[in-house]
Amino acid sequence: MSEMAGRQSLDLQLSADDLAPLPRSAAVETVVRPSLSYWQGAWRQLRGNTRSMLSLLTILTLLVFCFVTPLFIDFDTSSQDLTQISQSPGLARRSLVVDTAPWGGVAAQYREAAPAAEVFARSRVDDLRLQEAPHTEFVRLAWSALPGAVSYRVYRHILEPSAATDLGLPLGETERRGQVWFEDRLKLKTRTYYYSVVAVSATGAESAYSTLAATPRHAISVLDAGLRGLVDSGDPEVAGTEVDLPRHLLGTDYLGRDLLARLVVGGQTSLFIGLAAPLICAVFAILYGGLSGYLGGRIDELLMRFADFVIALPFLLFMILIRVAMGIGPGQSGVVPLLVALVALGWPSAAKLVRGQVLQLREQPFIAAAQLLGAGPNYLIWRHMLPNVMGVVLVSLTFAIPSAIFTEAFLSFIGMGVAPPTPSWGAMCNDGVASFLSHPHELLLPAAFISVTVLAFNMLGDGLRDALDAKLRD
Amino acid sequence: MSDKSVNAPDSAKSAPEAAPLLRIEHLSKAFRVGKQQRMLAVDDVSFDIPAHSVVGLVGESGSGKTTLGKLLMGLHSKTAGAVYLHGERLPNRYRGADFRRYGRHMQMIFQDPYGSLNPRMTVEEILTEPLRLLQLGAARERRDKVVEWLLKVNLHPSHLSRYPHEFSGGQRQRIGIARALITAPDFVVCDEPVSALDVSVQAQIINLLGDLQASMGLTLLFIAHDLSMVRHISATMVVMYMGSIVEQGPAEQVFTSPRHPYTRALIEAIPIPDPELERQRGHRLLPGEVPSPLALGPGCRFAGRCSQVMPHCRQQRPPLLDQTDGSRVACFLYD
Amino acid sequence: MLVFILKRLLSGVITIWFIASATFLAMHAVPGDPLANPKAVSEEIRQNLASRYGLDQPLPKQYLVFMGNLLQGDFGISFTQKNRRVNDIIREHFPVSALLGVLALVIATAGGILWGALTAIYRDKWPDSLIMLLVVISISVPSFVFALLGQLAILKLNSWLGFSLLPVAGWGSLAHMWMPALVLGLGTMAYLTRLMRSSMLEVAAADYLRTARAKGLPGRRIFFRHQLRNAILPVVTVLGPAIAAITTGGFVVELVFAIPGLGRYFVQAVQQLDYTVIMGTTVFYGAFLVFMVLAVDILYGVIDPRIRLVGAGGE
Amino acid sequence: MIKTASIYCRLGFRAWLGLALLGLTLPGLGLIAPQAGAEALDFEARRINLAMSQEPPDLNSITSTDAVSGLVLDHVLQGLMTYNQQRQLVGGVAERWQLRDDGATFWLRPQARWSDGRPVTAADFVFAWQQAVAPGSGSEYAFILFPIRNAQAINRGQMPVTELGVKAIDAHTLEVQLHQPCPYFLDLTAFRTYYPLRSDFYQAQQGKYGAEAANLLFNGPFMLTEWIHGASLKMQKNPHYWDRASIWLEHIDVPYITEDPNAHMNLYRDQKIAMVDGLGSDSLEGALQSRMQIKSFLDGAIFYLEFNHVPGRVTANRHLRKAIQSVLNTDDLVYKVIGSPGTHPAYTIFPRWMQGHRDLFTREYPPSRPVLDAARGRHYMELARQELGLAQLPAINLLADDSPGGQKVTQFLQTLLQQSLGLEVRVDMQIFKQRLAKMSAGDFDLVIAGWGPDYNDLLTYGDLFYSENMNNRGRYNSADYDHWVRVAQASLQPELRMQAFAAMQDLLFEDVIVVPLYERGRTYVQHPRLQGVVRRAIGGDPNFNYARIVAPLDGQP
Amino acid sequence: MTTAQAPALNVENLQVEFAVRGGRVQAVRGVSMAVQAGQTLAIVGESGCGKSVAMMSLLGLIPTPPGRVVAGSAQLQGRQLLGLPEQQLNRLRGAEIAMIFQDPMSALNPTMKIGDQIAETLRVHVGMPRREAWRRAVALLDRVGVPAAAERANQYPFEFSGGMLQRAMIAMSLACKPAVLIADEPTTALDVTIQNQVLDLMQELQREMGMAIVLITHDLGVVARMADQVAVMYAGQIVEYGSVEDIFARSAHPYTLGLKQAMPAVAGSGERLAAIAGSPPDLFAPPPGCGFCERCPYAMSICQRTGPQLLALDAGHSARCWLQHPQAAGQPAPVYRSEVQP
Repeated sequence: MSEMAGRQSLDLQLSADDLAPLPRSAAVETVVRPSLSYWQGAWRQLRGNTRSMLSLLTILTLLVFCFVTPLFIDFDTSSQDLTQISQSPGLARRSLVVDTAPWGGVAAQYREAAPAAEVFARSRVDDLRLQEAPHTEFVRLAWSALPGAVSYRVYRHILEPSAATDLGLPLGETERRGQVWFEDRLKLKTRTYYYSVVAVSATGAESAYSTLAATPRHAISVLDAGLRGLVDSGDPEVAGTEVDLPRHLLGTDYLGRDLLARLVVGGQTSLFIGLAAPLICAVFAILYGGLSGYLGGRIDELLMRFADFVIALPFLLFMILIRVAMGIGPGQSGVVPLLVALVALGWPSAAKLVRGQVLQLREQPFIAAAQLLGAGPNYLIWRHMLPNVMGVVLVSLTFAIPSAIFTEAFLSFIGMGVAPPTPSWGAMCNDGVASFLSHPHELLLPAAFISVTVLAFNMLGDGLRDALDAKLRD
Repeated sequence: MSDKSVNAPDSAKSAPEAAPLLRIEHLSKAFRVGKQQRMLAVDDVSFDIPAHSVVGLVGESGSGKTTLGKLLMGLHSKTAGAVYLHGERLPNRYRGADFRRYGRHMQMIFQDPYGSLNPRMTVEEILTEPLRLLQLGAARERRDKVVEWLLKVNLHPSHLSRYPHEFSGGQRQRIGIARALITAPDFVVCDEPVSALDVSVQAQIINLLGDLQASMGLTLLFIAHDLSMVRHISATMVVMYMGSIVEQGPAEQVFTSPRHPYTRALIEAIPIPDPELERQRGHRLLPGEVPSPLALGPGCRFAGRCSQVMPHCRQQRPPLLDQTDGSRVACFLYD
Repeated sequence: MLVFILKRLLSGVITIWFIASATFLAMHAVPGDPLANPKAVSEEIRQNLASRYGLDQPLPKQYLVFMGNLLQGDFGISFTQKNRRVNDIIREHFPVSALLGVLALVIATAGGILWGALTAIYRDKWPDSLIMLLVVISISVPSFVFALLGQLAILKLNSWLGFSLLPVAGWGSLAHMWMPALVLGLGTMAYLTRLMRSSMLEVAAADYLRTARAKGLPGRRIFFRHQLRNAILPVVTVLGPAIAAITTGGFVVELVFAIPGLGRYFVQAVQQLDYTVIMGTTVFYGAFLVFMVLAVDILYGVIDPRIRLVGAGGE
Repeated sequence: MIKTASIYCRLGFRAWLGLALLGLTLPGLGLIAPQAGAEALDFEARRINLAMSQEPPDLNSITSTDAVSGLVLDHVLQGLMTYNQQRQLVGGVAERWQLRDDGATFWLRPQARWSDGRPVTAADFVFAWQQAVAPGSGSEYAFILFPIRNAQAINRGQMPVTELGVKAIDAHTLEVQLHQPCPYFLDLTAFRTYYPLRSDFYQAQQGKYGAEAANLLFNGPFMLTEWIHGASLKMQKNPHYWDRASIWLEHIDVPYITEDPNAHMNLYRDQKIAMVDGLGSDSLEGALQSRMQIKSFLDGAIFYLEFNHVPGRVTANRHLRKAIQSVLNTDDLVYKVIGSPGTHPAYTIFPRWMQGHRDLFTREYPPSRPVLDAARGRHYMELARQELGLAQLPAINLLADDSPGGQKVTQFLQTLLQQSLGLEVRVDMQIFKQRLAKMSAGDFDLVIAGWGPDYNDLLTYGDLFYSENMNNRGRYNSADYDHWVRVAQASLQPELRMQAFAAMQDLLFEDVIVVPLYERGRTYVQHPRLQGVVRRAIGGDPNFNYARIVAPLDGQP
Repeated sequence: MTTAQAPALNVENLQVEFAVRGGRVQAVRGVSMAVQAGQTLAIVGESGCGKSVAMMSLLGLIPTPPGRVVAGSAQLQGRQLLGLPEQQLNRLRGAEIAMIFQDPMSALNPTMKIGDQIAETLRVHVGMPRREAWRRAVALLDRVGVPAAAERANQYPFEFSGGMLQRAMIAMSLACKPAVLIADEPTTALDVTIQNQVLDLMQELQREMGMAIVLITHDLGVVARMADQVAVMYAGQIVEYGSVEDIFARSAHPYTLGLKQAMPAVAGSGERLAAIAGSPPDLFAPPPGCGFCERCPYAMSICQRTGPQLLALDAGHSARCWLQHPQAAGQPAPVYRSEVQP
């Protein structure tokens, strides 16, 4: 095997130059790679991770969205746009200004003669009509009186009625004898409605139904428009004009409040709790765990036993208890009790982590080396231990953030979170659940924000852990 | 003996009457294991370390040699016995001030080149730290001194801003040496400084240590499990087995004509990098392994593995006795 | 091992005492009156009620009485569920939560191990990416959303099939449990999947796996005997906290799926300031968790000989 | 060296997928488990399935206070009087009766039986009523017996229970002595606190009466046969009920107990239950889409904004209250925010369905409606500020509970008052018991309160602001109002009483004692084949005593 | 050297690469070697020189990806090893060719009984029934000098000391009497006295079973004691190959010489050690010339430009160094000192 190779080499003729001794290089060694600190290295590693960078970008965007944009745009979370309740995401719409002065109704001609019961059951009201062009402030119906009828029941459907049992919502019954009109103001939307009227006789028998279709257009009352400065309320000519209603990019909630604004401000609450609680926990954990690990012995045992106790507390049950025990005063947002509860129960695991790290570090030779130089506990902790613990703490912090956000959402969801009207994503989910089937956006939007945030922090945590681990392995 | 001149000044060996730099008297260290048990890691050890000399400390893993090194440095508290530096008794348990006080005189070089440097600190920070902590020199001078030491250990000043992970094992060990020596201590414990390194790199480190020892007149306690390494660098050799000294004497003598059966077995076990010699010599196997230090009988701790064991070896522990030639052996064979 | 268990039991008892005291304190710190009623109650009637529940005693006395009863395993009578003993409430409702929890845990653990192993085997291939995507979704969507969607999904499924394959809510048969348990276990399953994945990869890089391959063992044997078993160990260690998360995190699922579990009672009790039920549930859950964690530790010892044989006897 | 896993386990992916799917579907094996009685209606077995929002907290009729327990109790027990299918007061256990100024006599039906077959006797009523007023029972509804002579004194512990003005003349004749004329006493005897209890059975339970199904005895149309706490209830027709012939249903099962309204709706859609009560405005659209027949009725609850009238509170200032009254747009609240058909804006605390003298009360005496005028509201605010001598009105606290419906109204009001009056309102959101405690303690400025009727007389609403009424949480105190309440309490002349109520109504508006918000309508859907369900404001609701299932048409499920 | 017999293991031109971000690391760059039955071939080199990777790649033990055997052939008793499908390779691994590793503590499954781990090999390869395999495992443990083997077989790795574990490891690898045993630094983690025991055991078993041993080590002492043939590896290549006498008495490569002189035992007490300056090249971008040229005290200008081939010196002795080129005869060459102090 080697003969072949040897022959090849021997064929090669060497010149004198070839045989000249190589000049000695300097004894001092050089390192070619650029210098990177631990954090720089970790950062570079992280930067190479697309998912982490996307997550970081997402988080930054969210932070800007929730904390910076309010500096430039004034988000009003409490003003109620009652003309646009539970609006789906969309753009501005034109609205008719209408006069909503009480309606006196229409007069009816009496036809007293009551027909036989079976005739009554087969007859129906005539001339069911719209008294005015329908719009979302009111739909005014009128009809001709039916002989023998003492009152009329009015129904509203979103589908064309198929039977007497399928007339839709029972809007109400006329109250006064001879009232042959009805004003519907119940949550009107710009869609086609089928109004049905059924007459009721003195014996309680019902007539057949008459149906009328109406499609209201969007409207706002003069009063409302005036209050909101959309029109000059003093102007008598204003009714009938059109105005532009404010935009609700992401729609509105059940009180007509702008969801975008609430998402921004709710995000402040959620993100603040999500970030602040783990951060405070981490600081406390570093102090507690560091002290415990550094001091060791009896004190360590005692401190750790206490931490174990706190860990053993049923987490959610105590979250609820502490939060309720703290109470929320009038007008307070309830962020503080939530924060206290989260911190009170959240610190031990991080503290144990720090302690473990410190115990491990304590055995590291570089600590012994510093000790030999007379480094005091403060110096050792600040200069040697903390920087080395920070990586682990940072990773656990990144993972604690989503869980804090989740906890806040969960508590708000069961109504034990922040106090309304303070918005938070969890509280918004809670609000949105009821209308999930009819207006899914009220639940899905805040839920999506929670998900995206949690996702981003989780992925960032993953990336961070990988990056820091990789640096540790070097 | 003249060939020793490179490593140790003659004075070290030829002036035994001079007071030792470090005197170790009946030093013991017991660790608590579990609730009840105690483990004697270092058991009644006494020896002197003369100034400017290199004393080698050998033994297998678990023999207590690293614990002894840490005891000398005050990193462990002493269970019994005393250590005297220049005749001054060192405290049993060190406090912060003690470290500051003795840190200038005594330093340590660690085995693990990875764990001994704080990964979050630059080389400059690592090397400045001793000067700052021990308040040596003005801030301006410190940097010069650091650069000076960097060059001394064959590193480049451009490395100052770099982090430990950017260096190879040998380079890191050199930084560790610089850190230990930058305060110009009298006495340095080298705890297996090369065992984690490749052969070629080991030589670099050993040479460096030898050079520095000679030029600075250092006193070294060189802890290793590699007998040939210890023999190479040190004048005196101390062999430990299970926390006690079994043999002590001039390195060359211990290596070439060991007395204690353990020392002999140890030396015989070292493979010689020469096939012919290797084939010529018979391999006497040392049976068994180091027994558990938790369950010890009254007798000689080596009795269980000793090829020349005598009945009373199992009953009684042989004392470490001075031999005529100034060496010491703990074996009834030399009683 | 026995000493270890006894020691742990003792510390468990102390932990329970701590939990009980903490609950007592926190509960009495809650402002409000447990005897308040929507209809006004005269002072006399109030007094009658207060003495019936011992609320007229000073707080330390109440604490002692409570602790005394606790020692006898008696939590007293509910404030709001008139005439019902808290012990009965726990006895009747806890099994429901526990059953749901166990099922959720089984789904979570089995799923976690299975999916985790799968992702590790197909590392960086599409099955891995797909499962990890699902995992990521599962850990980032709040459980209440899943619960709602789960119920909706059953409804849609039933109406599509034309008959009730699964009940949308309620309790009784195994069919009732499966969707709630899945929803409840989903988060934990995702977490365990991630854990299992990294654990599998870690073991895959372990020296002893290389040894196993060097021995020429077939892939299946290496996988099951060497890799899986060792990779499951870290999964076992988190089972304790997982049980805690699952059993106490069941409120939402219990609410949405109309399941008569203990979690719902707790929330109700807090709102109604039902002192005895709050105390009873918290202490009971605390004790339950303490012993589950102990059980998991013992289980871990059984699986891992290093723990079993050496025990936890100090450093 | 780079260490990574390599793929060496060459199980087919399909095998793995199969294994994984198997693991996931294993719990699905439970599908095979039979689901007996799982359908909403069972014509053959005469069974209906229902869901409740919570389980009955207290089935002891003398201490029970809540609506859920009331629903069950009204099926399983019956008082002297009862309401029929047309919501009219008719004889229950009593066959005949006579109401006088100073008392009443009831002749009991000899056929009335307990579920163990023994007759219901006058002594059972005497025992029950004595227990109800005995201080040791801690009954919170003891006050409802106070029209009976000595009841109040006994409840205060000043007299022994034997002094209660009720006597069993014989087994089937009950004699009642009244404290003062009580025109609505017959209505009271239909209330649950007046239900009979049999002493031997009651005492045999040793304080556990009502804790379990087995700890109960029944004299109503149904018996509670199974009660799995938190999970289900089962009621079965009582074979000993005196009017069993008119009871069609054999079984009323409640296999689901959950607070989640979506779950109720989903169960209904899945044909598991026969009725969904309390549809929110949000679930209406879905119900309409699937052409469910939606019904509504007024459940008697009136909601109003209550002020703290205690001197020193800013809300004790009438002009401030006037200001709030003149901007509170109840129409917007009802039609746009609550948006539930059947819920009406309220302008008085007397509901629209209560009878007056000849016609409905509100038709006879229509309440005044405030004119909505923000400018006038601000004018009142200014007046209030001056009267109070403040530079700026302080923020006022609005106490509210954390129920979803409560939150909605609270937030609406907060923003409304803020925007139209510039009045800063701080919401004080508390859990249920805390809100009650704060309400009782008078620790609020504003609170949204609701009131449901106990008996079928305007007085159940009217005496709310009587100065001695404990439920007058705002501590409104007016000699005028008190006078009219006393007139209504004692007079037996209907006309005079109606005038008294009208006077209260006027005071309510003029003095702005409270601002009425709305009369709650309940929207519900029920299975089209389920008929005869009685929805009512007085008595347990809903009531299935007279319910029946229409025979299925051919081809219809 | 006997040529009549085919070598137990014959490796030719083995090349192994690792894909890393941005390129490939050429960990093994054309290694050829052979070992006869009953003989020991030692592969010596510093950490990272590719000696372990080369051997592991033969058994398909390098993680793939990123590792990859680029070229070469390896014949185990005449059968091609490289490129074998996993199943066929499995039949050979552990049966015909076995391997033991440096750190026995991590190389054994921590949750499996020692006896089971040994018996497993037998059950898989020989198809032995469970109980027989266990008996055989106990016998093997006894054979490798584990005292009280029957009880020890029931124990777990953490209950064993390092030396005992390495014995168990040897028992495990030799259970099926393989033709070739690859020992990857089997004694590095052990104390000298224990190392001595283990080496002795290996020799004894080799004599008994006649297997070929490939011993990977960095300790020239161990080489001297164990090896018949020696391959010195540097930067992924064999730089010198020959019998143990060739290497120790007539080392022809400056690196071999440097390695030897760096050892204190060779240098003799008190002498300054001859350290090799610098560090090995980065195999991510191997230099065009000789890999050792930067550190070589005898380097010539050609060394920097062109890498030398293995030059045959005597029968079976070759070195990869331009100094051995006939034309370089006049150059100042490394002086070999044969005197070794005992």
